[in-house]
Amino acid sequence: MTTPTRPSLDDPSLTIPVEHAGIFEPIPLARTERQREFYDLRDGEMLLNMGPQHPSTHGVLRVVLKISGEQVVDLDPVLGYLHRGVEKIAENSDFHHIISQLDPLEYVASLFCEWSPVMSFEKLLDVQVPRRAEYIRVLTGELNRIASHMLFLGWYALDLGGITPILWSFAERDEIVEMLAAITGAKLLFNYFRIGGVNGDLNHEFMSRLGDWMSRAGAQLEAGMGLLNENEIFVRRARGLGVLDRETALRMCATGPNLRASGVPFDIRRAHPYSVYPELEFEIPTRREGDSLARYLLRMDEVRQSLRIIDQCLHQMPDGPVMARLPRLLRPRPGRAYSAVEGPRGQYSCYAISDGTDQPFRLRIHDPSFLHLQLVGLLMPGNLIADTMAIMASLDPVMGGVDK
Amino acid sequence: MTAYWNRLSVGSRAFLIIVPALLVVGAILTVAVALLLPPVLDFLAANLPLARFVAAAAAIIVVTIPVAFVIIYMELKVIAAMNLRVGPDRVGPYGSLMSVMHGLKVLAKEDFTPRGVDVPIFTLAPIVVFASIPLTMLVIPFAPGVFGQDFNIGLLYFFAIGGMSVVGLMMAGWASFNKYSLLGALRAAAQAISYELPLTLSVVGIIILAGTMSLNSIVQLQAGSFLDWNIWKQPLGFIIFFIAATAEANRTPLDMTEADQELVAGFATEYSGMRFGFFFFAEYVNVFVVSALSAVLFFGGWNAPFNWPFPVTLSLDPGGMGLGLIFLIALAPVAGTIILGLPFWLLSSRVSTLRALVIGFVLFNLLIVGAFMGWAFVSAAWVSGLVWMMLKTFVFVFIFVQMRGTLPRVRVDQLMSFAWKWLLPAALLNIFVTAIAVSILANR
Amino acid sequence: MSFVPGMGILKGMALTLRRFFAPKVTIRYPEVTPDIAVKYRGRMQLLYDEHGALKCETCFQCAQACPIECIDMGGTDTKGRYAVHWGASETYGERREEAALRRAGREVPDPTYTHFEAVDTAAVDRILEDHDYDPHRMLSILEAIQAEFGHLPVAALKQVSFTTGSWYAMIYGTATYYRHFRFEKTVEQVAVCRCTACLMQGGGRLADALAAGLRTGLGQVTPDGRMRLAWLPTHLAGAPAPLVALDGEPQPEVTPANATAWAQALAGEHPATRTIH
Amino acid sequence: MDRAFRALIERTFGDDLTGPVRQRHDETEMRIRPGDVPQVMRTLHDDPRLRFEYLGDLAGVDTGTDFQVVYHLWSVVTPDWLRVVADGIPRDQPRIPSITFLWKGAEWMEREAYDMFGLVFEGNRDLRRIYLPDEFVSFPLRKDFHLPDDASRSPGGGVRPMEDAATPADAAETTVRRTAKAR
Repeated sequence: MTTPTRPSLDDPSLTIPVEHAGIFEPIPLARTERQREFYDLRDGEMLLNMGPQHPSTHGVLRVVLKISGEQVVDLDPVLGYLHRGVEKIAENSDFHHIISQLDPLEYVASLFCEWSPVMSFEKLLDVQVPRRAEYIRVLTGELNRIASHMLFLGWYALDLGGITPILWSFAERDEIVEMLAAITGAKLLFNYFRIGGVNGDLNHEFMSRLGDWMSRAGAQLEAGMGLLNENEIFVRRARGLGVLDRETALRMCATGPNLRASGVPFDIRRAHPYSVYPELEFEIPTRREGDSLARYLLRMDEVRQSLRIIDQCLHQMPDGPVMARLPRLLRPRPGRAYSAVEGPRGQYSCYAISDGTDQPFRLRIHDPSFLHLQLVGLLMPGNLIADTMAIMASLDPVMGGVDK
Repeated sequence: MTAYWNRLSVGSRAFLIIVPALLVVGAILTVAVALLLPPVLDFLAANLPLARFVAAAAAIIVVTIPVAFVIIYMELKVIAAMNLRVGPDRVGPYGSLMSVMHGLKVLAKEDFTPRGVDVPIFTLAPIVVFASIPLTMLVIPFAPGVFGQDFNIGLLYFFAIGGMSVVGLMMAGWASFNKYSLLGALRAAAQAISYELPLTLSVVGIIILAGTMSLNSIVQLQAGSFLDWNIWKQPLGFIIFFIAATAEANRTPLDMTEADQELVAGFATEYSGMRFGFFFFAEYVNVFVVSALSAVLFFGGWNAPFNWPFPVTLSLDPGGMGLGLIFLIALAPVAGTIILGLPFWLLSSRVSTLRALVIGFVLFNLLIVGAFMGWAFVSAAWVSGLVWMMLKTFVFVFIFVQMRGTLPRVRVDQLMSFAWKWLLPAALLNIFVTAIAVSILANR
Repeated sequence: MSFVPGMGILKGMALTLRRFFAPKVTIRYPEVTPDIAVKYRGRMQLLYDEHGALKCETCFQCAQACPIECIDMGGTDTKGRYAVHWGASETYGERREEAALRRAGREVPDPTYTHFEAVDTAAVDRILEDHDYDPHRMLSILEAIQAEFGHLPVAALKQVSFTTGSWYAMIYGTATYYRHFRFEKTVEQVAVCRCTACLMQGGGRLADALAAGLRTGLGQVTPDGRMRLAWLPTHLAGAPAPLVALDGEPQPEVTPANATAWAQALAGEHPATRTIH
Repeated sequence: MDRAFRALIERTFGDDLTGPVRQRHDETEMRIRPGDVPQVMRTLHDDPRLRFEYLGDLAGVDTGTDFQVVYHLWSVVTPDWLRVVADGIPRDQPRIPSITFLWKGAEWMEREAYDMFGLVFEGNRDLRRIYLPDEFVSFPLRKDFHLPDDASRSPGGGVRPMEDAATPADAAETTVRRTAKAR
């Protein structure tokens, strides 16, 4: 491939002027087939630029909508506003530092984007993690999953125009975040998992907060959902919106709740068990409809399952150390390791290559939000502008993970 | 003379200057009033309606802003309470000055005109929107005798002027040169067209019952206990009216025009400063007006919800007391203050004398004000009417606010289909049933 | 979704109405402080001992351990000469390129250690020979060494200590007691006159401007160790006031207004002090 | 690790394999030529004995000398992750067939690989920059691209804008920081 020459922005040959809304608006030069197909407008079609300052694009996302009237014909997401090049950063910092660098990827459920790299590093180092550490990981992870789903509930309701549920779910999320802060030491970017264990054992504050919350969690969560689950307006809007069938979901590499809502019972906790999930009993909620309502209800079912898992963790918590004995400076043998965990949005996986030094030779982060955002372009056409954000919210992407 | 003047202090110099000046001005004013008052009074008496109209219009324009402030504050606090928040609690006691601060903020902000907008229309739109709302308030009877004008086509006038605001929204959306604004304006137009019909048809039943469109007479026909209200005669009409009015006032769940999750701010996207403030206030005044209208039409307006079980007549003739009145007026504050403050001073040793006196003074004033208000409420009909009217109105405002806090937004096509497929047939059905019932009852 | 139309909406309204009277979760911050978890990592603070003395001794270990370089430390060495920074070094203009070099594994010219270079001990031995290895004549020994090398190389002092058997600390103390001893090579000396006339004419402002321009303090050397800003002992004859002398040469064109620019131009050639904005 | 599965892989793709089928922990790794990717993937996807319907990940790798594209697949027939490594993609001609005909969701992952490594996936109908602006001309995750902090090691020295169209010839040895011992 020949190195392309650097184009200049004010080069008129790079923009196709399109007569539209009485003015000429520049449209980028179509580089690919898809772009060419997207950017030629027929009569009555116009481009609507949604974001990156739009009130309800989750994170900093820009979506170019091609609309005719209120109906969306096609759309083209534009990413990269949060791109940090974290994979390059990871290649330049050693294994301990990488964990804290990867936290901000999935800033809603950041324990999971620590979990998969940590697991892959442990594979590289052939470390056996103590069982208590594994249980603590599962416990905190499920708490974080509930927090993330609560946030999803609020976001989704907010994008449908209801302003109350997000604050109720934030009240829930705040309790969870407080108790996670009691054990991890941070509220948002818990830099908690370590290679070979976790940073710090369960402490009394965490346990007391957790017990206090667990005693009334179920009722509170149900009350929070009750505002939406029976609401005609909400159900009418969400039902049959953005239907994703089984084959398409598999072809589009959808994972997590979005895949399960389409009838595929694929959950890495069961499909490819890791940590101590084989010892815990819980169900994989699955739904057939594959529409927004199914995705919403499925996540709410997952919250209930997570409560079960937390209960079992607290009962089966073994004693012992929470950190494996490791040297301070980690130099794993040259090799490759891949590990995937099931996060609240699906499969977080990490592919690490070590060349014997204290820094990974290559670290590939795979984030589900990235692929679920890709689904929007598939589900959106034919719907109204009002549903753009509804569908996007039902897929629940987090831009920090999308842009890496 | 100058030596004497130089020896004076500043205060006394000011005194020596100001008092004669005041005397002169007062004398001139007295002469002017004595000369000019009779012709002015004659003129006003000659064409009283004009004077009344001017006074009423001015009063209403002035009243709208505080009303908007109150409703904005109510929205802030009520929705906050429903969100388990506290809401504004820093500006003023319990944050009660928050909406005033909003007003000052929009006044202080830069009034920005983006490039490419159609400037005259862009500037005119907020005025049109804001002007149409107080105009509708003109025909609403707030109390016996307290109304701007009593047209005999009051209801028609109300809907006509209320529909005018949509023109302003269209102007704003078109002139803003912004796709979001354009979509918002188009939605506003479609919504207005769809919901004007059920809104107007839903009150036809009441017009049939009342036989007039004058809101005053509609209210007077509902006099008596709450059993005489129209809500019992027109339940379906009220539901239709309420839903349509929600859409008319652009309130959630039917606020398509500024659906901020979809269209950033709808027609108001490009507006800032006081121009945006006009939209902002117009929305809340609109809520007030719609609530007032539903109270007037269906809930008996300024009629008390029940007849007084026993007639209360407070005949107080202060003039009869003669000289005693003077002593009373002179002594009452002192005596009241001491009497009311004494218990605090006696009961708690931590209350100093001064504080006890202050407490007594405040209590005394509250007592007097309360007594006066009660006297006014009982004896002056318009006061009680105003109180009942405001109570009913703000109940509806509360319901609007609570709906905003509770419900998600309806999609625009669902909105349209709901209007045309359900509300319109229901309104027609309501009319037919009412007409048939009225004719049967009339023939019997 | 119930079968009665609107029932779900009414239920929702009832729920919000109940929550309307429910206790609120807001924490009014300035009055009510939230209970922060014991393990909370959110705030970095320096610890003080029971006597109120700062426990941090600027060992830079925390800053080095911070993976995202959010800890930024600044300190000076024990003699208050060299400002040492650690942290997001791109924020320190004078150290941007050093950061790049260090991360690239290259040698970073560090002015702190320039005077630790080896010197030929023959000269030192000759000087000691003249003073017949007498520690009591340390002052003249040191003056002779400074006359020899232009400053006091640490290697020479160590040689002196080793040969005469006097403690290095004593020698160091002697050398630091007298103002006219210098430890760092100073090629040029920028001096500001401190006579009353100059101070009246704005010598103080001039000194400040020069210090800003050279990024150093009075009596200290520039970060690249190439220049030294000092007080001039006496006013040079026939020089204007306020007076700046560069190696004893009066610079009449320097005024408090243009002193900073002048100093920057003077210091500007060396890459270590070039700022990249 | 699943020995039977390893035997099955060796039996199925005898001559396609360029290296031995390695297994470590819960991963099975097979290496193929980039040209064979489509038919190998189709076999993996369609063959009833190995029904790899779930594409876990698609990653580009710069070994310092040449490029690799690594696919991770999941199937119900084996407890292992299957890692398919298409290696030996030359630096000057980084071309490899796309797999969007099987998994359309791989489109953006391939875009990302193109964005970061300059790998050209033939058959991807939307192959353009996804994270970086369209005017960007270099490929950040290549080993001869350096963060601004590594500026002094990168050609030109000193702090330079992250953009550099081509690497100078004199910087050829120094720019490749670490060649892969991991291969």
